[in-house]
Amino acid sequence: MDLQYTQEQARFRQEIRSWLEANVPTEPLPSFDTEEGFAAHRQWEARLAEQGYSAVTWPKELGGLGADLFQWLIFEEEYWRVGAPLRVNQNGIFLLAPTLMEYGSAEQKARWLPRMATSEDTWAQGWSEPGAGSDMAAIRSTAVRDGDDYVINGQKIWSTRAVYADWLFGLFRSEPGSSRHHGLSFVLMPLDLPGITVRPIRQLNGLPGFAEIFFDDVRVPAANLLGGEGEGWRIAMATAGFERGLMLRSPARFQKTAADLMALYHANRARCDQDPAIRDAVMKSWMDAEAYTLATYRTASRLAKGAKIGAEASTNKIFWSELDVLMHETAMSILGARAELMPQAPEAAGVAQWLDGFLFSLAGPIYAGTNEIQRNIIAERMLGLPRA
Amino acid sequence: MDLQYTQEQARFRQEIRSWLEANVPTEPLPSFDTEEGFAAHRQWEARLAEQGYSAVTWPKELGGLGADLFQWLIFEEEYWRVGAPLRVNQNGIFLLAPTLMEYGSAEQKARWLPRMATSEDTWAQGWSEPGAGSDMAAIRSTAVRDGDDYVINGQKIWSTRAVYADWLFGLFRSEPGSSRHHGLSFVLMPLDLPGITVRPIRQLNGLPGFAEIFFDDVRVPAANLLGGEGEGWRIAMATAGFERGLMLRSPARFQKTAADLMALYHANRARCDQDPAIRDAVMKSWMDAEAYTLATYRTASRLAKGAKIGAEASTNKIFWSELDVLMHETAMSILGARAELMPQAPEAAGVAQWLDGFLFSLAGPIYAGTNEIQRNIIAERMLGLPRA
Amino acid sequence: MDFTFSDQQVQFRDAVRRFLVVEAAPELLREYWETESGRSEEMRRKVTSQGLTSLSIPEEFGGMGLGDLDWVLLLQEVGYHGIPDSLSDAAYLGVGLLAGLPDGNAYKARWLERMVEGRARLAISHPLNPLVHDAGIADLILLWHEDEIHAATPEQVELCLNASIDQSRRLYKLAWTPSEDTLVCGREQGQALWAEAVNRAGVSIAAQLLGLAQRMLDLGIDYSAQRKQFGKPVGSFQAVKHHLADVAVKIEFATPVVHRAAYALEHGDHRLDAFVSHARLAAAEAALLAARKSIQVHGAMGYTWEADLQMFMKRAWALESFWGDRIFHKGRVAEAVFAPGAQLGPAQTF
Amino acid sequence: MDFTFSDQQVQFRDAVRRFLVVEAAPELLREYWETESGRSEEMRRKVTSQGLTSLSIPEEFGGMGLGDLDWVLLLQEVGYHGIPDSLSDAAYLGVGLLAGLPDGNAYKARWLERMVEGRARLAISHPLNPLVHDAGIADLILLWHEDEIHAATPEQVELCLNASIDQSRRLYKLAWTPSEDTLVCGREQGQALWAEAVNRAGVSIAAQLLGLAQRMLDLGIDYSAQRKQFGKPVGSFQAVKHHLADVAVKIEFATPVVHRAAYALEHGDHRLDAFVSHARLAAAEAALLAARKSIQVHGAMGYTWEADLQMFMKRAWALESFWGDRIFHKGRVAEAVFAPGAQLGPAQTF
Repeated sequence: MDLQYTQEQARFRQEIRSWLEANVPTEPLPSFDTEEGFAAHRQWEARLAEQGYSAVTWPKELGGLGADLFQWLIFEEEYWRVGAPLRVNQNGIFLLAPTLMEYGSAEQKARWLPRMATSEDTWAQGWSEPGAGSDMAAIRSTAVRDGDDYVINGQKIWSTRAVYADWLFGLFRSEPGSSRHHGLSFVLMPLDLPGITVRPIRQLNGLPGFAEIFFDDVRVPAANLLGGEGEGWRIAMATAGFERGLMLRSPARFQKTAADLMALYHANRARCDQDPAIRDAVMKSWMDAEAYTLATYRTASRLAKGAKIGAEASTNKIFWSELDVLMHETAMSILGARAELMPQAPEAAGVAQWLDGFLFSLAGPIYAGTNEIQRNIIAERMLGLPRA
Repeated sequence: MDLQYTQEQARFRQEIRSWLEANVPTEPLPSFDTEEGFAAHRQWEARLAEQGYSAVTWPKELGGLGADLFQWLIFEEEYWRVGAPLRVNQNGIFLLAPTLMEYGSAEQKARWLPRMATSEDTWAQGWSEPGAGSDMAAIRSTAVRDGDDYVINGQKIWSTRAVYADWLFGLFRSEPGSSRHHGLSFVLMPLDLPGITVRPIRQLNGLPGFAEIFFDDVRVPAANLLGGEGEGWRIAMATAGFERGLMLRSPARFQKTAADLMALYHANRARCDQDPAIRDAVMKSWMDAEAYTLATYRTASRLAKGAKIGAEASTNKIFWSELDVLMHETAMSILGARAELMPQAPEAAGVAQWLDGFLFSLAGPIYAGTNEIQRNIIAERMLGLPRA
Repeated sequence: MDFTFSDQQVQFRDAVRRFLVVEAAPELLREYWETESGRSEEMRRKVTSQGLTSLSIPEEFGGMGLGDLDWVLLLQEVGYHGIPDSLSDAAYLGVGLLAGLPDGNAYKARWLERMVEGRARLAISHPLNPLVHDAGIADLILLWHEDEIHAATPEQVELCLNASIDQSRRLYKLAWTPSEDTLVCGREQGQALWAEAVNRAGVSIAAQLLGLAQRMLDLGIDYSAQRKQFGKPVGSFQAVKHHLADVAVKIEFATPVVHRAAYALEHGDHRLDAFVSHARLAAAEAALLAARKSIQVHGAMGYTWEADLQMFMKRAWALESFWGDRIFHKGRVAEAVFAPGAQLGPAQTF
Repeated sequence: MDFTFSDQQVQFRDAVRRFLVVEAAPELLREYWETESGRSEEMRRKVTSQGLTSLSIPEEFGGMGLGDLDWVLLLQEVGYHGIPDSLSDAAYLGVGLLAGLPDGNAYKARWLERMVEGRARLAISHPLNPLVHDAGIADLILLWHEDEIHAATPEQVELCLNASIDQSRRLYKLAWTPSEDTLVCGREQGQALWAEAVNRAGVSIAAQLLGLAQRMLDLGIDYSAQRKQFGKPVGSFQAVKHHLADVAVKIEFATPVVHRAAYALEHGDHRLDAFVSHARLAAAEAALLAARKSIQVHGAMGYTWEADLQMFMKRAWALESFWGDRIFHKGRVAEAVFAPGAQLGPAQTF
């Protein structure tokens, strides 16, 4: 065990820090769930890409830095430390890309990854369907082979970023009459194809953060299949693994929130201590953010030694999502009467991010597999308890 | 709505208070899970009975005071206020008696209730069996009619007080081949009958607080059946209702614990405030004990107007058991290194009751139907959610 | 000793419920949200014709002279149906302040009568609320100043609108200068009236939070009973059942605490502050848990604007800090229970 | 940067585990509980022959010279198997104190060598512990006095036994008078050694609590997998699954916190106090939750003396307040994180 950074890692951190401090937008960008915000974030991603910073873990030839997981963690720490913008293309870079790297052909990688790194192509995911949420294997949308194309029909829902994104990846039933996780294929397609209708869905904050997507005889070339026909489930599970696993929520994000919460506490110290639960929650927030960070470095170390991510993915999901709710609920109670104010309200100046963060934190225990599903997975796969 | 006591109620309280203050043992009695402790508690019950205080809600002719529910609540408040002994015969007086009053014949009441009031007869319950815990309908012990007797065979378990008690009441399968809640009968019998073996079970604290009971061709006269043959389930459910309901845990008990916890907090104030969670828990304890009291007065008012106890029984069980755990866990953390000390340890002087209370509080969410079962009941019967 | 409501109180509550079920359906509330004032003239006429605006106005002024115990049941319905704060602020709090003024006070009769006729919107400014609800659309703003009561019209003050996550709320930052012309009532009487107003607001909000908790629970039950996953209704999974059962337990035990606070307010009790704040905390705990659990059993649908749940969650979040946030109310309970010699044990409740 | 243990460390841990599985079965622990000393000479011989008593004794004194990172894995096993505190107190904490003494100190060589030979039981008295574990059966008691280190034999002090709910513990109230004869080491050196001992005890207990949490979880899994209700294994009910999954999550995230504390202790870190106390809090939270959930899934059986669970619950409850209770450790973390200018954000962990 060696819990010190190498000189090289320290140098890497220094590089990232100086560039970010010089280049991070001084004003926070508008939400990427608005049209102008999406454009602004896309520009920012392009700026990052010039440095290979948009996808540091990718090989250089694909637009990355060939960074290892520790460098990735360092990058994330610096990124959150300066409060840089949220990553508008994370569906692509953090969820799809690892899968593409593992299952994509050389042509497919060359075709999609570089444009993803620069966010010339931004990506949305198409997992859920009205009848298939937590129960993903209930997917009914079809992709039927017809000559060199697949013809897509059906409907997807809860597709984040889909309102403004360029491309979609998702699971479709390619074997007619197949059931559950058999006969599914992993398909990639541009969202401007004829026959595709995107219906925005307004979120709690009123913005169209996700969308419903309707497919009406959409023709997609067979070359857009990732892996072989019928291999979709296995590939998607890998993606879901990444999603619940290391990449989706880097610890730095929660360390930043915990530190901001501490600052909020100090700024309101006298009031806060009328409710002793606040001080306790602020301290717990630091401890849990720290624990999540340590656990992630441990996982990274194991992966570096060739291990695979197992049920940690599920324990991670539960831990960070509940921590995120705790921290934002605590901030809400510190803010009191100011907590309800929308970002545009004059009196919300300086604290507007907390309400947005609170609303978003409520999605944590729900998306990417509800925490109830995660607990089932832990109980059955990790603890070996009998299925119902 | 009128939240004031009548003059009569105030007078009643005064009577009880003066008698208790004059008569409550100055030294706490030894645990009734020891032989001498059981005897001492039995004596105390006899003292109470002389005043009609052992069963205040019973009619005078049966040894009570004919008190209504409000007077019962007042009695309990005064009883806990002075820290009077635990009720060794509560299985009889609070669980069996209400059922006897409702379903027993005149002869049966006259035979059992007066001796119960004086604790000449102390009672144990025989619900659970090794294969029938939360799932009481899985009972297999049999009571087969043979002439004027029933012949009892089988085994009961988790029978509290059974080690020293005189009598047992419980459910037995009187219809051979019947299943689930059909064909069960409610039987009462002395524990010294030939063929009965009582095996004490040691609890966490090392004392034999409950027992396993084996029945080997035990002959019980048919006159000991409560209600008709096969009516056992309906009658037992009523008892279970009482058990989870008003009688088992009077609010005064938790108000006393909350007040003692407050005193413990004040006595250790400086240390306590190093852990802000303690002050918050102490305050919550008062609020919840108060809420439980108010809810009980509301229930009593409804019953006084002819309503019946419904699913409140289940919400009560969850609320008081979790409150009891919270209060004792909080006391444990205030006591720190002294918390582990057994009552006989010199250094435990003055705080010994907290460890015992803590251990007992852990049984709260388990016995009389686990809190998981209670939540199922609430969800299905009160909220109307579909059964699995 | 009787901890139940009279048949008359229950019947009146039921009548108001029937009225609101029809007149305050979620679709309508959504419409009001989108309007600039956030209010509907038509709704207001109906509410007035139902007499809801004159419930606590003394009979000599043409009102029904109802008390806090009558109100508390109605306010649970007001919460359940997500009625904007204007009704309770004006008809319950505002009227309470006006009715408390000494007879002959210039404002008393005039504004009470206007309220009866439904021709008065009242807003109230108090230091517990950094922003003033409805100040921009009120006919009269009652203003706190060093425990004096002042009054002004929107034209006489400087207003700046602040948007709330609860779009039924119209919050204004307010600047004004107290003067002889604005003075309604001096400190001596004002002090008691304002103290009572804070506790009345506490009862009002606690009762509404109870109603909101029940509404969010009901929405969670309905959704989880019809929504299917893995071939079964979501509501048949034990985890979902227990989420919702926990909410039911919280509501069950918060309710009598709120009713006790209303009783203490109507009859006066030296522990009133602590009782009201306890009610606020218990009801808020139930409502916030209901929001957390209901959105969880709703899944992604609960995170949308389409699902009605969002309107009730947002009301609960906003109300929790209205007229005193959790910190304030915990502080008031702490003052009472941690006081040396505080009477807390058995036999101390009533 | 590498947050894993060496193969050697893991293999040694596995060897110790194999040893304890055989030699420290619950039936045996129950027997020791009933004996007067609470200890077994035979067990002690075996432990010594395994070299467990001389693990951290410097090689020049015939020990293995292991460090805190080697120990932390072993201590999780010690906790998992409910080994009485004597082993860790003497072989880890006591030896740590003795080994820290300046060379040539009269006590150092003598007692370290006796430890190697398994001829020494050590007890330690420190103000964080109002009672002294093993004081009555120790060969030497190391005593704190104003940060000086003193030593005495049981005969030289006044002892009064206090029974613990954890019957493996032998706690004594102790009275003695410091003198030149009892002095081992002065304040200058003593201060640092005692400070280190407190943190070493913290790592020891945190690691044992982790092991205990895992043991209680395993017992809960085993029981709920075989115990049937309503015709199904209890463990197939979602509520039971989620109880146990919650415990697994707590253990998962407490573990690296404990390992980081051991690392900080071995390598020195100016935030050591906070790291160790954080480890204590995280491990205790996992262990206490494991006790609550495991007894709950055990049902009535969990409330009995017969079920092994009770032994591990009681150890967890006792250990949580040994060498500093939750109040003490929360206080130490608070000191660090609430300090003005404390470095808490991203990039501050290592």
